[in-house]
Amino acid sequence: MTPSKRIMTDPRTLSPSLETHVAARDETFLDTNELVINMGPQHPATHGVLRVILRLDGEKVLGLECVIGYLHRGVEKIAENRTYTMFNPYVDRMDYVAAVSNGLGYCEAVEKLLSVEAPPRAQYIRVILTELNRIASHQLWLGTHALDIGAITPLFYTFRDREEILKIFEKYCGARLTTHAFRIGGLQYEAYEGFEKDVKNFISFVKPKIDEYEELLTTNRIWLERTKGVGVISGEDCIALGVTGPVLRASGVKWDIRKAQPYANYKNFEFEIPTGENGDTYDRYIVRMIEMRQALRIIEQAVEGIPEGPIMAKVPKVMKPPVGEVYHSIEAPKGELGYFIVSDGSTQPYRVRVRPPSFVNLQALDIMCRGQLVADVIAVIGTLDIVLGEVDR
Amino acid sequence: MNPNPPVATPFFFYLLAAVMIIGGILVITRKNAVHSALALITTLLAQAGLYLMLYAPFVAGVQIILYAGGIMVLFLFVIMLISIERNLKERQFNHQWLIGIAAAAALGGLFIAVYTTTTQGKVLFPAVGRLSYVESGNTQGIATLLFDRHFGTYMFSFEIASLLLLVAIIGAVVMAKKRI
Amino acid sequence: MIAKLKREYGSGIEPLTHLGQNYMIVDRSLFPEILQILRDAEQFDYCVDITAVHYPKREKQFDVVWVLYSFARNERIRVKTQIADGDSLPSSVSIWATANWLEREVFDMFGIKFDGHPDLKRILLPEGWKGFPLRKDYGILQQDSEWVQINLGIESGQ
Amino acid sequence: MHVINQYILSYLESNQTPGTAGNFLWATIYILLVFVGLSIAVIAMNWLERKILAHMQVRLGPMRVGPHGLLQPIADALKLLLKEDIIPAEADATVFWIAPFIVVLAAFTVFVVVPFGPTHAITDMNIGILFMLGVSSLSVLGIVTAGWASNSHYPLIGALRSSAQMVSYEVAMGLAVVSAIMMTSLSDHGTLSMIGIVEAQLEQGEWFIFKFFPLGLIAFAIFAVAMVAETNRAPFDLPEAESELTAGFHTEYSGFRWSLFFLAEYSAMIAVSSIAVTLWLGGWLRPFPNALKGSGADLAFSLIPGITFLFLAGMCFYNTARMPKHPLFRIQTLGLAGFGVVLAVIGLILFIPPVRVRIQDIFWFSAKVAGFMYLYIWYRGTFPRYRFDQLMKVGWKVLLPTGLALLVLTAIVGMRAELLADLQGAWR
Repeated sequence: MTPSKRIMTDPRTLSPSLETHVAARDETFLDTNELVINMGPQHPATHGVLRVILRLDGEKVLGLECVIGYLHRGVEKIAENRTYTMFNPYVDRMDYVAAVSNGLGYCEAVEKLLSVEAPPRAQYIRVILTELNRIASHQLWLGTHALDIGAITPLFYTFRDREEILKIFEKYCGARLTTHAFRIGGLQYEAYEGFEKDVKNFISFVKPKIDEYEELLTTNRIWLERTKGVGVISGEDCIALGVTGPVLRASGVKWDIRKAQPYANYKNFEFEIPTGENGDTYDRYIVRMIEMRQALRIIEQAVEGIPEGPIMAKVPKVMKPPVGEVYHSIEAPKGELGYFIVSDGSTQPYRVRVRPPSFVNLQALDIMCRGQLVADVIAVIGTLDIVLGEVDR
Repeated sequence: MNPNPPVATPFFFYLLAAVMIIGGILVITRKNAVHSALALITTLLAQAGLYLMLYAPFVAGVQIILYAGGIMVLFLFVIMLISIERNLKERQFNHQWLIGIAAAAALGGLFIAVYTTTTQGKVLFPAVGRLSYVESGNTQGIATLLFDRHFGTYMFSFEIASLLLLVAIIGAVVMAKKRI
Repeated sequence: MIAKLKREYGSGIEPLTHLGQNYMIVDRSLFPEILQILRDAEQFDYCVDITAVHYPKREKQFDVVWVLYSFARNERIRVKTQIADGDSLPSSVSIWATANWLEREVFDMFGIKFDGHPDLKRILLPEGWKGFPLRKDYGILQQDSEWVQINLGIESGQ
Repeated sequence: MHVINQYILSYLESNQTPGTAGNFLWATIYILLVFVGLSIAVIAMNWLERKILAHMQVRLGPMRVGPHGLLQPIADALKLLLKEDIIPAEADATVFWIAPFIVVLAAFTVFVVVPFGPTHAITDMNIGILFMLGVSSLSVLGIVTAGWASNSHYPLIGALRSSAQMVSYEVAMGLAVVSAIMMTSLSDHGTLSMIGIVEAQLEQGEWFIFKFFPLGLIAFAIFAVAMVAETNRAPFDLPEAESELTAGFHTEYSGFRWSLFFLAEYSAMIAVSSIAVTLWLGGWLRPFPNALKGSGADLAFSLIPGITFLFLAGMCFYNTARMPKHPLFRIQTLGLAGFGVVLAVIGLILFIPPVRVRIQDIFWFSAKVAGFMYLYIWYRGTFPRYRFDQLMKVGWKVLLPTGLALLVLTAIVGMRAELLADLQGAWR
């Protein structure tokens, strides 16, 4: 990658306040051109309480503004008032469809701050659970995304198969969604009896199911027409806008933190980073489908090689990390999930900043939708794979 | 052959005519354009009923499919796009009462004159004459008039009319499109 | 790289490393040139995050932190500056488009103004909310009860 | 007594539709029968759609109200009737009130000319197919006014989409219909009458779908696509696209008014399917009316309706036997068995000779329509939704030119003998 010299999307034109546009509307009698329409916060396709103010020319989108914060719970403020251990369950409530990834990021960040490392056995189980969670997150994305575009059937298929993953989670830690699976320094629970068998069964179960999803969609003419060339974003624009995850990869940038700056023990596993070429909705779909398969590949390797040993590193009962700060990020299903933790030497973090992938990715909605039709806005919101719990925190 | 009691009774005529007139008045008096359009649709449907009374079902069908179902939908389409609030504030009448009344009176006088000269001593609905036209031959009859290897009298004019419509369509496209 | 910058700007830059992560404390006066240089000359083309930390006891109350990443070098760096309450910073939106929402969030949570930001307003909290929640003097149970009462028609949102 | 006899019974021997025979009593009976039958069909369709779609999507669908959720549509209808009837404050109340009635009226009126059998139509109009197209095109008025009267953005956009979509696809639909009508003129004379069209197929010895292969098939395909668009169903369900416009033109409607839209949508689906069946699939004709002639074949085919019902009854009994023996399931088991008994009784009635002869036309017609209904459900389970510009592209750039070319080709192929004669004449 060379630093791009050309001017990318002019940042100043991003998300301008729409009120000015409304005021400047031409007040002639036959003014049929501009329509300002409010989508959400209660709307079936905004995946939660996202409000999008659209400025339309007929059905063509001239610009849009996202209004977020309806689900703001002040997670970062809560962190400052809890101990490191007590805050751990809260991170599950941000990206609640990928709670395991959130937990992994937080635990690793605190471990870094404490300068401890989880033992290998814990690392392997962490990777298995995280990758399972990636598949679950992508499945949920696929189902809802296809539903937004009008195909209702994939939703039920993906939810049926996601159920198997949630069952494994439930058996492992007793919770299905907000798992709180990891502890700082390792794991609290040893893998249950038959965990490996369950995971292996799941792999052989879900492989043909992914083919099944693809059969329904990949070559479906209407699906192709609805997704090809829709919501195109270039790699340069992605980088300028900080967009990460499958969206960035679909735009042709081969970058995955699991490879670039390996955490956990991802460097021990073989897998490929899928990339797209056109950066459109279809490529993002393909990239995520391949990612599911690659995740299976990682799980396969991990489940074969789980070493014996302890699952918890030596961490003090009362955690008082030395004064300092750390930024640690992982590749969550949606993109780069970062934790910036400042410690003042006490039991509570002085400041926890979460760098949420959904929040940053959502910012690209504006330029991805310009010039597209209303129906494409739905497709683009779907393809960005945002979770409002994480956007608003 | 046709044991049906005739539908072309004065009762139905007056009913449909009344509907048409009321509809017509509503079209020009309603301030809300959508209401006007709906009234116009009622008028057109009543007119289709009159065609049926004349044993011209094909014309009635075409009236419904083209005017009520096609053109009026486009009217509504355009009206709906126009902001209603502003529309209501507009003055609908351009205060040409005198000319309007004069024209209406002249037209009414003409009707009365025609009526009195042509139906002297006769009833309005004669039992014989055109009304005995058999319904079941109407559509085929029109087809024969328009196109037949031997009697296709109006073939050329029909095609000319469709050509005119084509010209109108192209004209509309040229005017509407900023860049061709 | 840091050495070069250090040579150029002298005392304005203080490079540090903690737990293997590089960061530098940059003087307020060097903004925004330093960010522009980092992006153009040093290829830090991806602005990961912008955030702030509040130290109420310090004279310069706020640390504003840019987390940057370079695809070419596969390297992260944090740029930090200290400003006092009420001070503003030049916006980095023209350098990284992604700074738009990130700066808005910093403004929303800490009340730090960014000059030249195209649309600086609250992002997560509603317009018209009083107070900046992530400042240390803002209690965890605190809320803008006036706003809540007017807009939601309830006594308290808790 | 004699008068009544003559009035009521003479019709049964007259072999005419009541409209043609001018028999008001029988016309009223037929109208009531069609109305009731249609309502039942809509209810059944509602249940079937939910069940079939559910099974396509690896779920069970309604299971609670009645055995296998058989009473679910009735429960739904009751719920809808009891719901609060909301008229939005800013809505245009009059138009808001009228709109659902326009839609329902248009959807039900078309059944006046639908021929369920050679005499099983309310009336046989000379302009039958034109009447059907014309009246069904009126339903768009209801949708447009509903969207406008709601005074809300989503319904308005839904209504705009709907009107543009329906007007566009009517053109392609009309062209396909004309090509079928041209095929009727190959009998002694062409006709627009629905009964006449089916009789022409009987006379020419083949369904129009196979006529001038592949021209008939293409015309049918055009119609089959256009009719899905006309009825606003998936994948052309943009006017009510849930993920974009919440519910499109009927977003603001609730309770009874909403159920009228629902009723109209399903009866419109049945209506356009009836057109397709009449025009291309031989209407009420049983399979192979010409190839397998004779009383034996007649008898065999006339037994099929009864056998079908007995088969369905058998399925019910089989599942009754499979029901869990838990006391909680007793009512369900009884209900399913009762349903099976009803089906079996209907099946047995269908074996009685006079009934058999009169009903089998209706059976074949309904079976063909049911095939289309299944297609509608299948589409909904399989396809994503088209985008609006793509929908318009399909309508204007694919279906319309194909339809026009098809029309010309059908004319040439149909008149090839005369054309050749003319050419030979010109040559000499």
